[in-house]
Amino acid sequence: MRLENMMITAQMEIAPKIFQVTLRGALAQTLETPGQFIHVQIEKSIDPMLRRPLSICDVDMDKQELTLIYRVEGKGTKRLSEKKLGEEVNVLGPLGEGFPIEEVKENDTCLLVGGGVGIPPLYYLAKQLVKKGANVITILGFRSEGDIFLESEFEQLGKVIITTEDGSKGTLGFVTDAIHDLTEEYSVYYTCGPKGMLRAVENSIVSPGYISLEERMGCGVGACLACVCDLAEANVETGKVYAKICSDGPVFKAGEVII
Amino acid sequence: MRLENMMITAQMEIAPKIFQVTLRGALAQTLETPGQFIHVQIEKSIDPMLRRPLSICDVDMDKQELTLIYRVEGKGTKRLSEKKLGEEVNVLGPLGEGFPIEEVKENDTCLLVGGGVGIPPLYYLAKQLVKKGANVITILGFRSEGDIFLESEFEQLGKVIITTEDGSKGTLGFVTDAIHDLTEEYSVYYTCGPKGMLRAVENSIVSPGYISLEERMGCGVGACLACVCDLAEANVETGKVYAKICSDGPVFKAGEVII
Amino acid sequence: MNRLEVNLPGLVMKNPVMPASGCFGFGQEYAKFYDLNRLGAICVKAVTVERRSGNPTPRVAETPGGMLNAIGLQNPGLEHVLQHELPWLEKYESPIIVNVAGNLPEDYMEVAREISKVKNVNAIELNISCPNVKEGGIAFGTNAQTAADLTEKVKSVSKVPVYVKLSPNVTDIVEIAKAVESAGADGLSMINTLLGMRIDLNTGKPILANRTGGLSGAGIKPVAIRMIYEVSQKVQIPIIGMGGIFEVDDILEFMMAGASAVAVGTANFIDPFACPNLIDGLEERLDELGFDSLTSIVGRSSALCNLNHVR
Amino acid sequence: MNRLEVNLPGLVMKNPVMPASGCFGFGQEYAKFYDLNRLGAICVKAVTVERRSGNPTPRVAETPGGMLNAIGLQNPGLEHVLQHELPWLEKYESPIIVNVAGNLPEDYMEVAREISKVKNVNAIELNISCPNVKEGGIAFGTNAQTAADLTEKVKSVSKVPVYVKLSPNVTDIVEIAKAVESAGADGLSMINTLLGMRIDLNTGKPILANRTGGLSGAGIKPVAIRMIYEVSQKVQIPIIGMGGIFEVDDILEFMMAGASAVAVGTANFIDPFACPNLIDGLEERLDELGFDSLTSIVGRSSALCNLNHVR
Ligand SMILES: Cc1cc2nc3c(=O)[nH]c(=O)nc-3n(C[C@H](O)[C@H](O)[C@H](O)COP(=O)(O)OP(=O)(O)OC[C@H]3O[C@@H](n4cnc5c(N)ncnc54)[C@H](O)[C@@H]3O)c2cc1C
Ligand SMILES: Cc1cc2nc3c(=O)[nH]c(=O)nc-3n(C[C@H](O)[C@H](O)[C@H](O)COP(=O)(O)OP(=O)(O)OC[C@H]3O[C@@H](n4cnc5c(N)ncnc54)[C@H](O)[C@@H]3O)c2cc1C
Ligand SMILES: Cc1cc2nc3c(=O)[nH]c(=O)nc-3n(C[C@H](O)[C@H](O)[C@H](O)COP(=O)(O)O)c2cc1C
Ligand SMILES: Cc1cc2nc3c(=O)[nH]c(=O)nc-3n(C[C@H](O)[C@H](O)[C@H](O)COP(=O)(O)O)c2cc1C
Ligand code: FES
Ligand code: FES
Repeated sequence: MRLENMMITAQMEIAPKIFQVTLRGALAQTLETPGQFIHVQIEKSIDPMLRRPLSICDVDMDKQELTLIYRVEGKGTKRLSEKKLGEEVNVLGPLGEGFPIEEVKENDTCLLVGGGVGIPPLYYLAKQLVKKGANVITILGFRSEGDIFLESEFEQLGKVIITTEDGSKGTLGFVTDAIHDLTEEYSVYYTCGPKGMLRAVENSIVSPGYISLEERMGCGVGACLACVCDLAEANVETGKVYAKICSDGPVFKAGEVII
Repeated sequence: MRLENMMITAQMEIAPKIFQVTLRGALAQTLETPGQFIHVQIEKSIDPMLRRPLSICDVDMDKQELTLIYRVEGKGTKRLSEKKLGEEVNVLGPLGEGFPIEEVKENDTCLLVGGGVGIPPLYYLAKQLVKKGANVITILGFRSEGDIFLESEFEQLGKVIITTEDGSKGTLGFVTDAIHDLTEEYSVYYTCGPKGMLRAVENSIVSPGYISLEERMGCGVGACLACVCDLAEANVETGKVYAKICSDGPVFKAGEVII
Repeated sequence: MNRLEVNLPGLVMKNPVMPASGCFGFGQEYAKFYDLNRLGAICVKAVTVERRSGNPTPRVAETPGGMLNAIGLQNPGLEHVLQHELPWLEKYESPIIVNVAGNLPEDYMEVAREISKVKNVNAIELNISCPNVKEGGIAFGTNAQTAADLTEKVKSVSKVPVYVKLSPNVTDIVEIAKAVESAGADGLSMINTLLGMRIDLNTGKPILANRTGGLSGAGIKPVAIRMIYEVSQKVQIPIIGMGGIFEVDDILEFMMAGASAVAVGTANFIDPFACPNLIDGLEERLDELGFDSLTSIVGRSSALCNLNHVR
Repeated sequence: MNRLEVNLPGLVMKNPVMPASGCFGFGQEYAKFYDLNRLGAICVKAVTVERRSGNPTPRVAETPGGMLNAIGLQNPGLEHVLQHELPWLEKYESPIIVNVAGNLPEDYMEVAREISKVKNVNAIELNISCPNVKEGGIAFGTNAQTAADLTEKVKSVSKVPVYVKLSPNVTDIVEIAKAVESAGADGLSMINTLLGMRIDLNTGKPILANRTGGLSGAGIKPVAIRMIYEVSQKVQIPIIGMGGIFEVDDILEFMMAGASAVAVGTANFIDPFACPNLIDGLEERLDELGFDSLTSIVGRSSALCNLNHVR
């Protein structure tokens, strides 16, 4: 966990309102697990004031570069998208507990299910899994053909199934439709996306899995309790009935927390 | 009176914390009288939020350029000083009633007395007076030798007397000391500077004169009543007992308002 | 039909946007920038019986996300307003609201009586919330009974609808709103400024000569939204909402919270075209969000919350 | 001597800066960033008798110049704090203040009694101002008599000095401050958050699941300064000032207004090093402004105003 000014070394719009940005700084080398996020101060101002949590999509340890993919939602992401190469943003991170991959063995098949801007953290995960010799199947859900991003990148790592809500490309419908149609076996799944999707995915799959959650955040480091979610069962050790998404998550074992 | 984005075409520190900036835009051509000011929105933000009033120091109608000289005081002027060439600021202006020069005739001698960042508006005034064939004597008060600016520029327009509070250059003391020592006759004086100085100048000189006032402003256009000062006598026509510095001023006849 | 139209007691407004009292003088200054007929209504500076000089300067100070003012109800007095300011406004069609202040109930009554007779005055805004004067102003706005009494008195003499302008510097604004409603108020204006102060580190003293001032601007918006949301659910009379409106979305937020129209104050100082720009942006934004009319979104927030329990 | 040192009842502080309750957990998170011994004091999250889960999410929403929170006093409960949180803090020398909350006076008394026995607890901050809970909290802080009664009860069982944390959501904060002083409070903390709301235009509903929340951050500073200025002139007990402290100059402004120490809340979220950075900057700034000690500037503003009448 560091606090560092990182320099923007690349930025482009890869789909409508979806931007990919690359940040350079030593912090990049401290990433521990795929699925961690950074807390970005878009500018030193009181409006926007709070940091914005954004998942790490890819890392280049040698070049000391992090890549993020984000959707322009409100003021903060708008401003970020307007930043030019060479400009700096202050970054706190890497934060949180990412996707655990220790138990994945060579030739295991892993299913990755992502929706919209929940897709980015799955990319570095996929790369790490492939590195371990695992097979990766990825289901990516979008609204429409025009919104698709990262498809070819994932294709280089394994089989990719695209779903679109309007059927303009790939499977018509939601990621869960593609999950049902799936013939392959897999030992574990990893998913990130809107809450509704996560719930549906969790209910569709019996294999063990991991889900990555989002919540509005204050501190990003576990101090303010803005980002809690309920644990399905109280933690026996600590007696805690809740988890902090920023520091206990954002990734939880499927079933561990109530979505 | 216009509202326009003007581009910064020059900016430099001409004395410690004193910056000279040049702004380009059609608004420059609408200046009516020397001593008018512009209300500058340093950036579209809520902090700093209000515009900053700054006097027009010089105008180049052909090039459509305004020059300002300002001291870095707080947040707004600090940010302005950090702006780079090519960046824009939003300008409302020209505002207010400047120094009247209609009654000055050829060969009249005019005394200009300025202190610190009260000096800039006197420069364009001096140029206009010289253009009318008048003689200009300028007394410029600074804290110390290092703080001096615009000396050579004024010297090209007439006699210049420098006073410094520490005596490091020119007359030791205040502008009023130089006024007392003055041997030349003059038909009118114009002054701008800190309130204490304006009071002292008004009390030292019997010739008719004009003083330029400063006050914290809201709107800059006469609507909010932030910037009033008391009239020495109620205006017979309107019954008004006060004047608005932003729209009735910033220049008043000496004795017209209570400083 | 004009989708931006809103109708409030005494006020047929072609759009919901008016300048806030005290931030627009009597209209003459901003008339140099645009046609005042563009405005949904025009709310002018506070008027008192006698001419007032207000507080000593400095009267404004910037704060993070806002500004403090302590103008102190400076105005040329009832007589002058009747003879000069209101006649000048006759050339405009936009309804006019006059903000009325005083030290004693009798003062308020006198101004209200005379002002409301003027043919181009459509409503009165009863200022019981000015934080910058020693007598009158906020003193009437912090106690429900006092506020109600004054409202009743002014109602008894006013020929036009009376909007009571509430102070946010109270423990229970709902109580005060209900009291003035019972006393006959036709509408509410809220919020006036929050009491604040800024100290100049160089002098060690408050920047404002009056020491304290009223805080306005973007930073107070959440307080305004909360109060309007709460009050709108407990009163039947319409609310003119204000406090930190800078952007088109702010207007929608105020209306969803429960305001039927809005007023723009501080934003005029930053952009003289603030009001017409907001009006222009509003129609566009309605399309984007898919709303048929503005009136349909008033109070939408609480309606939705009551329908389907928040999560 | 250390120029930054300030001494308040129960608190010998090497500098006037502490984190504000609720913005620093029980210290463990920020201890990963720096040595907590750098802090003048440590104020921890509100503790209630029972474990609390707080409000549903979303619990925070950004606003212009500030943020709303509606955490709702989530905390692991008295027992857990006694057994885990406070022992963990034993390794630090900085004095510790525990924020105490509850539904009933008896709850407050129980927490205060037990907490104040702990050897590394130096003071209690009585939270009668949390705007995000239905019972207790702000309900105790908006009425002078209720606030005084509770203060007296807690004082009767506390072994350490009691600071009463006041709510700004009141008509007359001076009255409440005086009442709790008479009831035996050793000091005051002010201000807690302003009640606010933000509406999500896309859903039409308040963003916070709790609908309203507490407004903190830069934008509320002028309100805090005004209240501290007013209260400090009417009470003898010291004030811990807070509300929008982001910069070194803000600390000086609070102290000139009348605060004897300060707390930093929201700023920690933007910069985890906010507190140590402010402490570092403070000494430098004292030199620049030519002050010999920090204590000499406390209340400087009103002292100056009373000496030479403002203009
Ligand atoms: C752990 C985590 C990882 C994330 N990763 C990504 C990512 O890789 N790509 C991406 O596009 N988005 C991601 N998000 C969502 C992203 O943080 C928000 O879209 C963003 O903060 C919105 O900021 P804004 O200023 O544009 O919007 P505004 O609405 O102006 O934001 C106002 C406030 O609300 C918060 N907020 C608004 N929407 C969300 C949201 N959905 N989740 C959390 N906070 C929110 C903001 O952080 C800010 O504090 C992630 C969120 C979390 C919690
Ligand atoms: C008509 C007029 C002409 C001026 N011309 C010049 C000039 O040519 N060169 C120059 O250096 N300065 C000039 N000033 C002063 C200049 O406006 C202030 O120094 C500047 O606004 C300070 O802004 P800041 O953000 O740096 O300081 P801050 O202290 O951060 O400003 C906060 C607020 O206080 C106001 N303020 C602070 N000091 C003053 C002041 N002395 N006068 C008016 N408002 C103030 C600001 O406008 C702003 O609203 C002029 C002022 C007026 C009224
Ligand atoms: C400079 C200034 C003067 C004001 N004068 C008055 C006034 O005379 N009467 C009144 O009721 N409100 C007055 N107000 C309050 C505004 O009408 C409005 O309620 C408040 O500023 C909040 O809106 P805003 O944040 O958009 O400015 C004044 C506000 C400012 C900033
Ligand atoms: C997320 C959050 C949680 C808070 N929790 C508490 C609390 O438990 N007890 C309390 O007395 N104040 C609490 N507060 C209020 C702060 O202690 C402080 O009074 C307020 O935020 C103003 O300071 P600031 O502007 O520096 O944040 C909380 C504030 C925030 C933002
Ligand atoms: S964001 Fe503060 S605890 Fe998670
Ligand atoms: S600044 Fe508004 S009237 Fe002069």
